This record gives sequence, C-alpha cells and structure tokens, in this order.
Amino acid sequence: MLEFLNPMLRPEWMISLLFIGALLTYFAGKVSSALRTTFAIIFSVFVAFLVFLSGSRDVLTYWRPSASPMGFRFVLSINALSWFFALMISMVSALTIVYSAGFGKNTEKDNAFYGLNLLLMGAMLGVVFSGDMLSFFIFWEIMTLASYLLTTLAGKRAEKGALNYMIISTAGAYSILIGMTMIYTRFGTLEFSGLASVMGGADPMFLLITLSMLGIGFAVKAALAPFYVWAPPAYSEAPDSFTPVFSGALSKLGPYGFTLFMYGIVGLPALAKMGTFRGISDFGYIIALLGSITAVIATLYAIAQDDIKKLLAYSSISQLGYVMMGIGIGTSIGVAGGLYHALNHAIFKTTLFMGAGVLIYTTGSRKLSDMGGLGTKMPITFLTMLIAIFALAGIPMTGGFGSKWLLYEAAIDKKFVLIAPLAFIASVGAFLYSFRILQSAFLGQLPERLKGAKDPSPLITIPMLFFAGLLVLFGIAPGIPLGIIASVESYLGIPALNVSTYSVYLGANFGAYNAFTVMTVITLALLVALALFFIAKKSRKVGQTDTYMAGEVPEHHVDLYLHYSMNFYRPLERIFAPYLRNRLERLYDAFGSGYELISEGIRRIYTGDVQHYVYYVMVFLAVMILAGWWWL
Amino acid sequence: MIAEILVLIFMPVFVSFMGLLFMGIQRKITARVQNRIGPPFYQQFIDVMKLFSKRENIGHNWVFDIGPIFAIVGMLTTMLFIPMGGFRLLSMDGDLIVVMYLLVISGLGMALGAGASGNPNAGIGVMRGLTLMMAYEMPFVISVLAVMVYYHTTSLAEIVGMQSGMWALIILPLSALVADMALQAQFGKKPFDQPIAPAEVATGPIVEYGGKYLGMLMVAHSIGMFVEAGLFIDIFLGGGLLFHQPGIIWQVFNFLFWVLLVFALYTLAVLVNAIMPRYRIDQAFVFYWKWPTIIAIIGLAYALGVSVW
Amino acid sequence: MVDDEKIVSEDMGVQVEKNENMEMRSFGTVKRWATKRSLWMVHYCTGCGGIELAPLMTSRYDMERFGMHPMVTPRQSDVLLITGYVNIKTLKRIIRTYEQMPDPKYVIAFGSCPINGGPYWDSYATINHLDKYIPIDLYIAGCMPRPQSIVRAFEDLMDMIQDGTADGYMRYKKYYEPYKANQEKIFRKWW
Amino acid sequence: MVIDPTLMIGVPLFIAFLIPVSTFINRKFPRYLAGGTILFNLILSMLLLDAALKSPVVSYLGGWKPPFGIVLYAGPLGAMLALLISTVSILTWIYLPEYIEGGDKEKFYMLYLLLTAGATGMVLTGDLFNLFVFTEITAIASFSLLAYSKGKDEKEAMEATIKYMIIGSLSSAFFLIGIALLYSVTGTLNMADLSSRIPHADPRTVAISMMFIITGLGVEAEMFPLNGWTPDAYTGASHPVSAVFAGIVVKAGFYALARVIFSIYASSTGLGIMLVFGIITLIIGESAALRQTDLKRMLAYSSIGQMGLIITAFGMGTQLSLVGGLYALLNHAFAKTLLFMSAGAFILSLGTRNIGALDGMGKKMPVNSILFTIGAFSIMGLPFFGGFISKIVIIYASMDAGYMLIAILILSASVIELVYFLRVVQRIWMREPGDSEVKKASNASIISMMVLAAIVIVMGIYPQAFFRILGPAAGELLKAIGGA
Amino acid sequence: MSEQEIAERIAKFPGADVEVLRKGQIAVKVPAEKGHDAAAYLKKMGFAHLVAVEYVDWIKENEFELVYNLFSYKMKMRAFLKVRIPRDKPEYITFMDLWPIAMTHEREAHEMMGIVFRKNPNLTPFILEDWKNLPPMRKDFDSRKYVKDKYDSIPFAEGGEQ
Repeated sequence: MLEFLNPMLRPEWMISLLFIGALLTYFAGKVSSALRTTFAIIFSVFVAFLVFLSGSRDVLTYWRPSASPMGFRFVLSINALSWFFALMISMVSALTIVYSAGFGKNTEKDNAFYGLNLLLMGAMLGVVFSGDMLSFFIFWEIMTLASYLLTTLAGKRAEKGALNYMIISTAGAYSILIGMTMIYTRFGTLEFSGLASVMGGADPMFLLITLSMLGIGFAVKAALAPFYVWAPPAYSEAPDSFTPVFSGALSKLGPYGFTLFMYGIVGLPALAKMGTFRGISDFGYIIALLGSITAVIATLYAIAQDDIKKLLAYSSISQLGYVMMGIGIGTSIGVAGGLYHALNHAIFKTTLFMGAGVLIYTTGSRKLSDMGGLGTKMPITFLTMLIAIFALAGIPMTGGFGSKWLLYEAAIDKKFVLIAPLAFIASVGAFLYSFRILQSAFLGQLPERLKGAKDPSPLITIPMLFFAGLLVLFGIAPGIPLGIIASVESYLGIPALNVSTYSVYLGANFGAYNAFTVMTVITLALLVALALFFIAKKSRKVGQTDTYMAGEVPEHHVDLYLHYSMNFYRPLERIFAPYLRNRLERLYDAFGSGYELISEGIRRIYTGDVQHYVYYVMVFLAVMILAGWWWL
Repeated sequence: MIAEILVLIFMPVFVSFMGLLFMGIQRKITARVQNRIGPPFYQQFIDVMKLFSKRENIGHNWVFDIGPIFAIVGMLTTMLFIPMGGFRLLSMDGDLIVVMYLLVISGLGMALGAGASGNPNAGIGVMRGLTLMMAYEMPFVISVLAVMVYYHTTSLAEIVGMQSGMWALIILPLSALVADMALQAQFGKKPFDQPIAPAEVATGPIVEYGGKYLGMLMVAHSIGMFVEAGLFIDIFLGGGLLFHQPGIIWQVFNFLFWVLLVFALYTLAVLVNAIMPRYRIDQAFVFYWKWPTIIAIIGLAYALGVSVW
Repeated sequence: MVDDEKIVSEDMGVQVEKNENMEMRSFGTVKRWATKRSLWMVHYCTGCGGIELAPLMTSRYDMERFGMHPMVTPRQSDVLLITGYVNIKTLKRIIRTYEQMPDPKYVIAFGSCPINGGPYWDSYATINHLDKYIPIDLYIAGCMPRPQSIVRAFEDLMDMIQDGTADGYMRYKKYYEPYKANQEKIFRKWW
Repeated sequence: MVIDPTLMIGVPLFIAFLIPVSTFINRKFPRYLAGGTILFNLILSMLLLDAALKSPVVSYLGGWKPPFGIVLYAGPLGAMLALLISTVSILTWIYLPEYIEGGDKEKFYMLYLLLTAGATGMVLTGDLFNLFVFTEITAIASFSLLAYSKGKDEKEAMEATIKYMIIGSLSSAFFLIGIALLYSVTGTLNMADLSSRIPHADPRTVAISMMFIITGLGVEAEMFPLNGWTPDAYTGASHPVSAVFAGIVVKAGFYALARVIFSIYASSTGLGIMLVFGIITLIIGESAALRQTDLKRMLAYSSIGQMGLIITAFGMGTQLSLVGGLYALLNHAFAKTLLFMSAGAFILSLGTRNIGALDGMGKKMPVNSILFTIGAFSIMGLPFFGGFISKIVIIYASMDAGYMLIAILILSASVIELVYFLRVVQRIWMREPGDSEVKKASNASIISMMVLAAIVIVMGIYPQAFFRILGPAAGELLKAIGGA
Repeated sequence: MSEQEIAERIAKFPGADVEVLRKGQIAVKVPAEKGHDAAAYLKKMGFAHLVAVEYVDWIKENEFELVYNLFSYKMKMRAFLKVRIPRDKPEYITFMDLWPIAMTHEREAHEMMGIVFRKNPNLTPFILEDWKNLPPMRKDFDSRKYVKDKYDSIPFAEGGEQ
C-alpha cells in the first residue's frame, strides 16, 4: 500500500525534505504560529516514518559537483549501521518536536527554534547517511552550528555554556577534518566503501594517528573523559524542549563515528594489528577504559547536583561512558551491548529530559528542592519518568537491563577486572541519583503553591508514553532491538549475536538471560503480593501532613521543611568533596586564560609608535638580504 | 516437569516459613546474649499474625501501597533465580548479574513507598539505605567478580557445579571474607542498620508502615534473608552440596545441610549485631570503601593471576 | 500557644473513622490471642514513669517474654503508655499520637496523676482526669508503680484483650463527639 | 567590439581629474559622475572576464611593442580581481553618503575614483614599472582618503595617515630599488620578458632585488613584520574607507606580491618566505584580536589574520592551495567589507567603538545584527558560508602538500577566531539591550550590505560557479611558474 | 575572695543593703529606681550570668518583689538583687540591655505575675493556653476554684458520674 512512498525512501530525499522544511517552517512562523508548528510536526514525523520504512536494504546515491577542484563525488548511503542510528535519531527528534509543540508558548524565538530543529534533524541524518568523508564533515559542521544556535536561544543564562560548547566541538570537528584529510591524502579516495577495502593494508602507526585524531572529534561529541567539560553547562542551559534532542540524539553521533571508523572502515583485523590485549585491540581497550572512568566520575558528580537538568546532563555523560565501553570492547557481545545501550539511552534520556521540561514548566524552577509530592498530581509524568528511571538504573523489568547485562558479560568474559567494577559502581550510583529525582520531585510533601499541578497537554504526554511503552516492550522482548543490532554487527564484519525473541544465547560458559521468564516470574510474584495485600483489611487513606512527627502538628504555613530533598546525599558529598573539585573545568579555564596572556603579549608588539614599525621593516629587509645572499 | 513446578511453588512458602522461624530464634539468641529469657521462638509468627489481623491499616496513596508489594515481588523473583538447597529452580534463565539487579527491585520498591509517605524520617532513612547500598556494593562486586573471573562464567548454576570438588571459600578465602562483611550490611544488622535506626530516624523508611504493610515487609525480609544467604552459599560454599552421590536421601541431607548453612550465616550476623554499636552513615561508607575493598582487590588480583596463569 | 487566626485546613488533621454503632464484632479468638501475645508499645515518657520501663526491657523483668517490644512510631504500635502526669501541652501530643495509632489500640496510664491529677491536682495546667479526653483501658495506681506492678498490669491487659473487655478504641469511636467536645474545652481546635 | 583593458584604467583617471571642474555645473554632480564611471568599469570588467576566460586579452598602450611600450595583460586572474575591485567600490559607493560628512565631497570622489583606477591598473598591468606606477597611485589615493575624516576622530585619522605614509613611502622606495636592480640585470620591464631572462641573469642581484620587492609589496599585503600600520589605519579611517581598504587596497597589494613572486621570479625561496611569514601573520593576527575591546581594531587584526591565511595558502604553491587561497581572498574581501560596513552602522548609531556597548543590539537593530552575524560566520568558516569552503580546500591542499603542521596551525587559529567573533555575536543576540533609543541605519547602506551578504551566502552554498573561474586563474599563476 | 570582702565591695554602692545569707550567697536590697544601676554595677563586678528573674507576691505589703538571681563564675558567688515594686500598678524597666536573656524571664514574669516591663518588645503570651484569668502566680488567684470550674465542670465523655 505504501509503494507510492518508495521513491521517497532515498537518503537525499529525506535530508533535502528536512532542509526545505526548516526554511518553510521559519517563514511560516512569520505568518502564524499554528501553521509553523503543524509544518514542523508534519515534516519531522513524515521523515521519521520514511526512515522507519526504508529498512536496512542498501541504497546508494552519487552526485558529482560540476567544477570541484578536488574532483570527487558526494555519496549518500543507507546501510544497516546508518539505518539503526537514523532510526534512533529521527524517532527522538520527531517526537521531541511534537513534545515542544505541546508547550505552545509563542515567542519570536519559536520560529527559529522549530526551523533549527528541523535543520538539526536533517544534519544528523546527513551525518549518518553520508557515504563519504567530505559530506560526513559538512553535515557534522552543520549539526554543530545548528545545535549551537539552538542553545543560544535560551538567552543570557546559556551564554557561557554555548560558547564553550561551540569552541570544544569545533576543535573536535577540526581534528576530524585533519584525520580525514590524512586518510584522503594517503589513499586518494574519500568514499567509505572504497576506503574499507584499502584501509586494512595501512601500517599500524598511520592507523593509530588517524584513528586518534578522528577519535578526539568523536570523543568530544560523546563527552568522553577529558572532553566532557562542555556537556553539563550546555545540556542544562539549552532550552528545555531542545535538551532531549541534544543529549538523546546528538550525543549518539560520537559512538556512531567510533563504530563507523573502527569497525566499518578499519575493520577488526587491522585494529588487531595495532596490538591486542586479551583478544581485543589496544585502541578499543583504551576507549573502553576511558568510557568506564567517565561513567564513574560523571555519576559521582550527578549524585551531588540539585539542579535537575545538570543532574540529568551528568547522567547522560555517564551513560555515554557505558556506550563507549561497549563499543571499545570489540567482541560481538561488547559492541551489541554498546549499541543496545545507545538505543536505550536515546529513549530513556529523552523521556527524562522531557519529564524534566514538564516539571520545570509546572513548578517554574529547576531546583529539585523546590518541587515535591507531584506523584499523585501528575500520574502520567510520574509513571513515564519512573519507567525511564528503571531503564536508567537497569532494572530487569525494562529494556535498560539488557544492554547493561551484555556489557558486563563482555567485560567479564574478557576478564577486564578494572572496567567491570567501575561500570558496576557507576550503575549503582546511577540508581542513587535517579532515585533523587523521584524523591525530590514526585514523592514527599506537596508544597502549597503546587496544589494546582496537573498532567500537561496530550501533545506532551503522548511522546513520553510512547517511549515508556517502548522501554517496557524491550524489557519483555529484547530480541527486537538485538535482532537489528545483530544485522548491524554482521554488516560491520563482527561475528553477529545469536538472538531469539526473548533471550540471547551467548555461548557455552556464559550466563543466560531470558527476559520472558523474568517478566512472567515478576508478574506471578506480583499476583502473590497483591493477594497477600488484599487479604487484610482495606487500608484507610489519610492526609499528606498526617505523618508521625513525634506528636507535633506540622504548622501549615511552614511549607516545605517537611520535604527532605535539599542536600539529599549530604554525607556522600562530604566524602567525595575533596576529590570532585571540578579539577577538569579549572584545567580548561587555566588553558583558556593562559592563552589570553600570550595574546596579551602579542598585542604589545603593535606599540602604536611608528618608529618601531619602521624598525621592524628595516630589520626584516636586512634579514632577508642576508638570507638571500647566504643562501644563493 | 510437574516436580519442577511443585518445587517452584512450595520453595517460597518454605523459605518464608523458615525465615520467620530463624528470625524468632535469632531474637531468642540476642536475648540470651543480653542475659534475658527472650521471646518464644515462634514469636515472629505471632507478630505477623497480629499485623495481618489489625482492624485498621493506615496508608497514604497508591505509591505508598506499592512499597511493600514491590518488596515482596523483588524478593520472590530473586529467590527463584538462585539455586537453593540442591534445586536449580530457574537459575538457568538468569545468571548472577540478573540476580544482583533483581535484588535492587525490592530496595527500590521500599524506597518509593517510603518516599510517598511524606515523612522526612522516611526520606532520610531511604538516603541512608541507598548510600549504604553503594557502600557495600563496591567490595561485594569485586569479590563476586573474583569468583566469576576464576570460574570464567557468570551463571550461578555452573559456579555451584564447578565447586563440587573444592569450595570457593578455600580457593578464594579473601573474597569470601569480604563478601561476608558485605552480607552484614545486606542483612541490615547492627553495625550497618543506619537506614532503620529506631533512635535516630524512627525506623527510617518503615516509619509510616503499620499493620499489614509491616507484615508484608517482615515476610519480604525473611525471604530476603534466604536470598542473600543463599547467594553467598552458592558463590562461596558450593551451594551447600556436601554429598554428591545420587539418591533421594543424599538430596535430603544436602537440603538440610543447606538450611543449616543459612542459619549459621544468619546467626553469625546476628551475634555481631547483638554486641556492635551502630556506625554513622559516612563512617560506614568510608569503612566499606577502605579495608574490605583493598582485601577484595587483593583477592581479585589473586583470582586473576590463578585463572590466567 | 496557638494564635487564633491560623485557619487549619481539613487534611491537616487526623481523620478518625467515626461510626457510632461500633460494637464488638466477633473479633476471632486467634486474632485476639495474637494481639495479646505481641503487644507493641509506644511510651509517652513525659512523666516520671518513663524510667520504670527500662528495667522492664532488661534482663530482670524482660517484657519481651510476653512478645512486647518497644516501638518508636504510633503507626506500628498497639499500646500507648502514659507514664506520668499530663498537662495541657502534652495532652495535645498524646491525643495526636493516640489518633495516629491503628485499631485495635489500648492505653495504659501509669501512676496516680492521670487518674485524678495526683499531687498536682490543683494546678491550673494539670489534666486531672485523663479519661475525660481519651479512653483509658487500664490504670496502674501508685505514685510511680514498680516494674512488678507494671508486669502485673500488662498481664491484666492481656486477659482483658483475650476476653474482649479492652475496648477503649471502640468507646472512643462511639463517644467521639463528647470526647472531641471535652478536648476542645481545654484548647481550641488546633489540629 | 574588442574589450580593451586600457579603457578601464584611462576612463576613471580622466574623469577623476574632470570632477573638480564639474562642481561648477551643480553640487550633486561629482557623486553621480563617480558612480557612473565605476558602473562603467563594472560592466567592462564583466565583459573582460568573459573574454579573459577564453583567452588572455593583451593590449599595448600606444601601439609600441613590448621592450618599450607598456603592455596590459588581462588573464582570468586579473579580470576576476578587476571585477572584485569594481564590485566592492560600487557597493561602497552606495554605502558612502551617510558616513562622509562635511565639506567638499567632490575631492573625496576624485580620490575614490583615483583609488579604484589605481587598483584596477595594478591588477591588469603586464609591465613591472607600470605596476609600480599604479601602486603609487593607489598608495597616494589611500593616504588622502585615510586622512579624509572631519569631526571628532580627526586627530586619530591624522595620526594613522602619518604612520601609513611613512611606512608606505618606505615600501615604494624599496619596490623602486628592486625594479631598478632588476632592470639593470635584465634590461627589460615587461613581466613576460623578465620571467624568461631572469634564469640567465646573475643570481645574486636577482635574489637581492627579489628581497627588496618582497619587502616593498609585503607592506601592502600586511605580512607580519611589515603590517604595523594596519591596525591604526583601519581604526583611524572612516567606515567606508576602512571597508574599501579591506576590500580593494590590501587585495591589490597582495596580488602584486603574488604576481611578482609567481610570474617574475618563479622562485621557491619566495614561496617559502610567503609560507613562513604567512603562518606567523595568521597566528599573530588572530591572537592579537582576542584581547581587543575596540570593535574596529578587532576587525583590523582579524583582517591581518585572514591575509596571513591567504599568504600561507599561496605560499604552498600547489594548484589546490592557490584555488583555496583565491577563494579565501574573495570570501575575505566580501565578508570583511560587510563586517566593516555593519560595524560602521553600529558605531554610528551607538557613538562608541567599544564592544561592550553592543549588548542586546539584536533587538534594537535586528537587520544590521543579522548582516554582522553573516559576515562573522563567513569569516569564521561555518557551513553555508564562503569561509567554510575555503577552509576545507586549504586544509585539503596543505595536507596534500604534506604540510600537516601548517594545517593544524590554521585550524587552531580559526578556533581562536571563533572565540572572539562568537563573544561579540553572543553579546549582540543573547544580552538584554539597554533602554537608550538607537538611530536606524539608512536604507542605502542596508541594501549594499545585503548584496554583500547574498554574495557570501552564494559562495557558501553554490561554490561551483566560483571554482569555474578560480581554476583557470590559479592555473595562470602556476603556468608561469611551471614554464614560459 | 570570701563572702565578706565581696559584701563590702557591693556595700560601696549607695543605698545597697547587703546581707550574706550563707556560704556563696549574698542578698542585696536596693530601692526600685536604683535597680538598673545596681545591676550594672554588679555586672561590672563580675556577676556575668543572670540565672533567673524571680518574682515574689507580698500581698500584705501590697508589693511585688523582683529577685534577680546573678552568678559570677570567677568568684563562684551568687548575688540576689532584690527590688520592691508597688502591687497595684506593677511596672518596671527591662534589663535586656545588660542581659539579653532577660527578655524571656521578663516575659514569663509578665505572664505569671502581670508585671509590665517597659521597653521589652516581646511581652506576648508565653506558656499558658489562651489565658483569660488573673495571672496564676498571684496569691489572690484561687487555683482550686479555677480547677473546679475549668476541669471538674467537664463531664465524662461516656456519661459516667463525677
């Protein structure tokens, strides 16, 4: 029935549709806000549907520009790997646009907001669909620019965060450019397909340099250990309805880059040539180690945050550390775990940031200690965020556990005794800070001013419910996502995972995880518990402030001293405070101000006194003549 | 197949019954330590009966009710995935990592319910519980990792199978020692019972739970006792399988020996509980992340060395 | 001292299930036995009797033999021990704690002060007859009863529970209005 | 009819001297006369470019053959630069009236025409001495234009002019010495003859003459040690004049340097010097701009930096790097002129050159802010703008030529550039404006700025059109190096 | 420093009638208007700690007696500064400038005895529950009558006899 869409299933169609859509939405906004929002939703959802339909059959499009000096052609291709990431990105961006339409605040900035959102979606799809290095770099730069402009829409508070984000990601993009040009000059071709066959032969030293240059660029985007400095301020200061895309979809391009270049182009055998450690490449091991270290550090920071968006920002960095750990461990289980966790992270982080947006919209403040007791007032938001937090913490009832399980299997199978404990501590820490959100925002005492809080408009809750439903579905049948990932792995040349709908068979001396059995046991146990619950007398519901306070009556006007959420993990913070004094931020600032001093020195060269200038010219001439004389 | 299902049904009933019995006996032992007569050994059953027969149960909201329900669900599910007393139950479908994450469900449910009660004491209690969990997870994970690395598998059933010759306790004594220290906090016994400290935070999370809620929590705790002890036994004490000859009699002996082991472990924890005062929460955290972690790392290094070499 | 104009909203207070026709339903002998054999108590040690409870818990008298256990929160306890003289301010807290306890709940008053005000009967602040405000199941006479008499009192309470005469909580529900009226005579509606 | 480059130079010169006479007809006449000639020059240069793309147009002044007569050689490079010069000067002519206040306008237009004629002459000439003559004309015109600003910043302009004159005269002196040395050795002044005779000449004097000429022209092309005059010149000049400086004068000066090194000397040491000093100029220009608080001074240092980038690109000497360098030259000419114009609009309405006063201008002068942002984004090299394409081509070229360190330095310099431009752009868009009312820029200036912005965006989105011209232009320069 | 020496030093204060009660305790009677200066004098001497402001109801002499219980840590000596004020209009100045804690003691004296302390900002109701009656510590307040008509008048909730 949808055959008529077939011609549209080509990558250049989707990207150009989005770019045109961006312009149309921007100018439609000048006319009427309703038109602009509908345009934005139509374009994004339609393209997301197209991406979904396109499936993972290989599609290649060539376009040779007429008079380019370097004589090459642009290539756009859909393959298993790019389709998997495109699915993730389009799903998150489309539904986030629907989500932000629900807020309905109509300011001049909204035209720019929706236009840039579509542009960003197009750029991200461009990066993922690009078949050659130059289009990859061009779309990468467009994506950085679009996300930077979107961050600046948040106004004064986002100024420092946006500038830092732009500087560090441009530096990363430039290191990618250098890496790419090194490959281009060595092999003469830009297209990934051409490179894949040739790259294997290169000498390990060359491979190391190029991969590390590219790696720096992708590590910046994936907020890996030394480069995550830009992430917390950027994620938390960006506009509330943009952060889901920022941390949900945008951050996935780092891992995409790593997977593409490490396994898609260089390939496992060539990586192995660079030295192996217990069966996996040294390069991969370093990335895995960096990933797990990032996970722990970011978790310790996240536990101490009171601002909900900053907390979620640190949590995204730590979860991305997990993804990088998975991709770093090159075995089929490791990469499957990494990719599956990237998908899970895209879903539950988007839901969490959407929920955070709703909370900030209802309570008007970003501090967790100002919220409280919204669980009963906003049940849908509470339920969706609860499921997302279950996935974040990796509770077996949701999809989140599957990816974490695969990561641990991979780490333990290869006896990585440094990565596995770090990962586990980060996961327990994840459970701590995710519960902090629940406790501060949804449980505890409901303050007087939030009495009127209720669930937001359906436009907001539908995307959140969709994502929550997806997480539960993955909890029951992890086979669906793992099936796609298996096809991606076979495309990348890694031995694919043997997957059935409910469980994964890893091999002889591995544990097993049958999601179906776990879920059935949980439901049966639930029935038993409910039965036990309903045997005894029905419980009588009492008011919220009717709690045991040593007989004291909580005076009504003293609103929130009953709500324990300020300094929730004070003892922990006190222990970790000496080690967590933002050393990395201070290092970056020192580097920045150091350079300012150097440039202050340089500025002094231009003294403004013409004698000096003449003196410079004469010295230059004298040196030149001597050099000329001596040389020739 | 029918035998399997029967075992699956009766095991939880047996475990909760024995759990309550052991808790009663432990109260008697603690009393004897304090040189007093102490309650009858079946006191725990009376308490549970009284709690369930309360004529009025006071609850706050539906999230408050979920607390105890989740606690029981978490413990029941975890229990079924741990090989107990010679029976493999469902441990073929979920390995050690699944079990470690399933353990978290009951803690999470309790935290949710306590938070929903709106009492600040509950909030503080939950914070202490989570901090304590993070504290003892570090050494516990490293010691369990040592075993997994040594036997090169994550499946509990296989670990139990491989220990038929020699218990892991003998091969990796340090890891076993650290795991036992962590067990003290998992049971929630004295030096590490900050979350439910009666004097400081009025029994922490369960301050608003009375009547049937408290009864359900007590049942959950009894199952929990068997889960945590059972986990330790499976990893370090060969799943309590002393006699390996075939035949029903040996299986019965094994089962009884396993029950004895659980009782022994729990008594050890209770004896420590009877005499030790309570740490402050940050002292407990620093305690767990200092010496037990160092010992666990040494054990891990040893296990790695032995397994790789 | 509570200033007058503070309007206390409805859900602030403790709702007690008011039904006048509360009679002794057949409250199963087993249930009564279980309640009898595991009495958890929260003790209101404002008066001088609180110190008498310490020897009860320690090895000499060991009330745990009867399954009794000191509990911290009213939600988990069955018995409220008023261990001394009661004045206006402490009466407020006693009433709130009493109402937060789930049924079936019993009250034991130690010493002579709750009976008739004891030596402070003529003070402007002392509550002379505590049972005008909350139903008391059992009094222990003596200007601070010795531990033996307290154990004896607990045994009596157990017998009363067994044969169903300890129905203070039902009387509170039955005569809820008069009790509340008396309480409001002492201090304005503060909860 | 045959397109004769001499018309493009002769007509503006003739009319330039006609202007003072024309004031007697009526007050307004000089402005339209100047505008008319520049328009004529624009059309002519378009036609010249078409012709030059097919085959280089050569014409002899006064009919005499090379060794004596002066030859005008208009290859694709020269024609393209002539087109660039006339477009920039016509757009500045539109932008002009609002910013030149006071007194005798016709003198200004005379000098303005002189400047355009001189620059066009430099670009089209094939004779070395003729190149010197036109350089002198441009220099004189730019001295007087620099000094031409009445009102409160007159003192600053005067000081800048003096500095520029001193260094300018020094540079023309060295240029002349160089030519004299060359003439003494080779006996001819025609570039084509020179390039054929230099290999047989005495290498030592050739080298020395090259050094002299490089120093002379280096001053015009803002190479590192020689560009002392640039910051004061740009800040001192009135806004349209600094725009013209960035757009025409420096470009012509650089063209002269490139023409000399590539087609006359064809020497690798010359390229090496350009490469080394280019990269130094880039780093120093960008770093100095980082700490500026004065908007125009920041733009001045940024233009030094960009010129450094162009010099480096040319210094690499491969076909790809030349295309990249030319693309960067075009982008810089248009974008920098746009930046100076919109900065002028800001400064005129705010009254101060301090960057701090720019807070929240996005709300008060939205159109001007958008134009400033487009200019800034293009210089920074962000996608959708010219700078981006030039950056990619230059980096590919430098890696191709094996200069990996140069590529890294270029990229880090552009990161620094990103920092100080974004600081200004963010100040404009993301801060709350003060409450003082602000005079809007006039429509004329907005139109000229919009045209420039459009060109820059087209350069970013549809680069093929420009590559079609730049390919043969780069080939022309290289061919001379490759062989006769 | 023995009691006698301290007593002589206090006696130097004009109009102070000093008497050593027993080891470590000295009583100082001072006329009402000199009370504040005497207190300042004693504080300078070393009596840094105002333990309490006690109040005695001499109903027969129709006077209230305010006893300022001062203690000196250095000399380990307690001094009772006694001041008499008329009973019908009991007013006195506040000692808050010397000892800030005096505010609470004076607040209690005001509630229990009805003595008004000028310039004490916080003479609001303190312990008693909305008290409409005579200040209770006064001798002419009949406590038994109050108990009879406040508490005994309340019927037994369940209708039992008195």
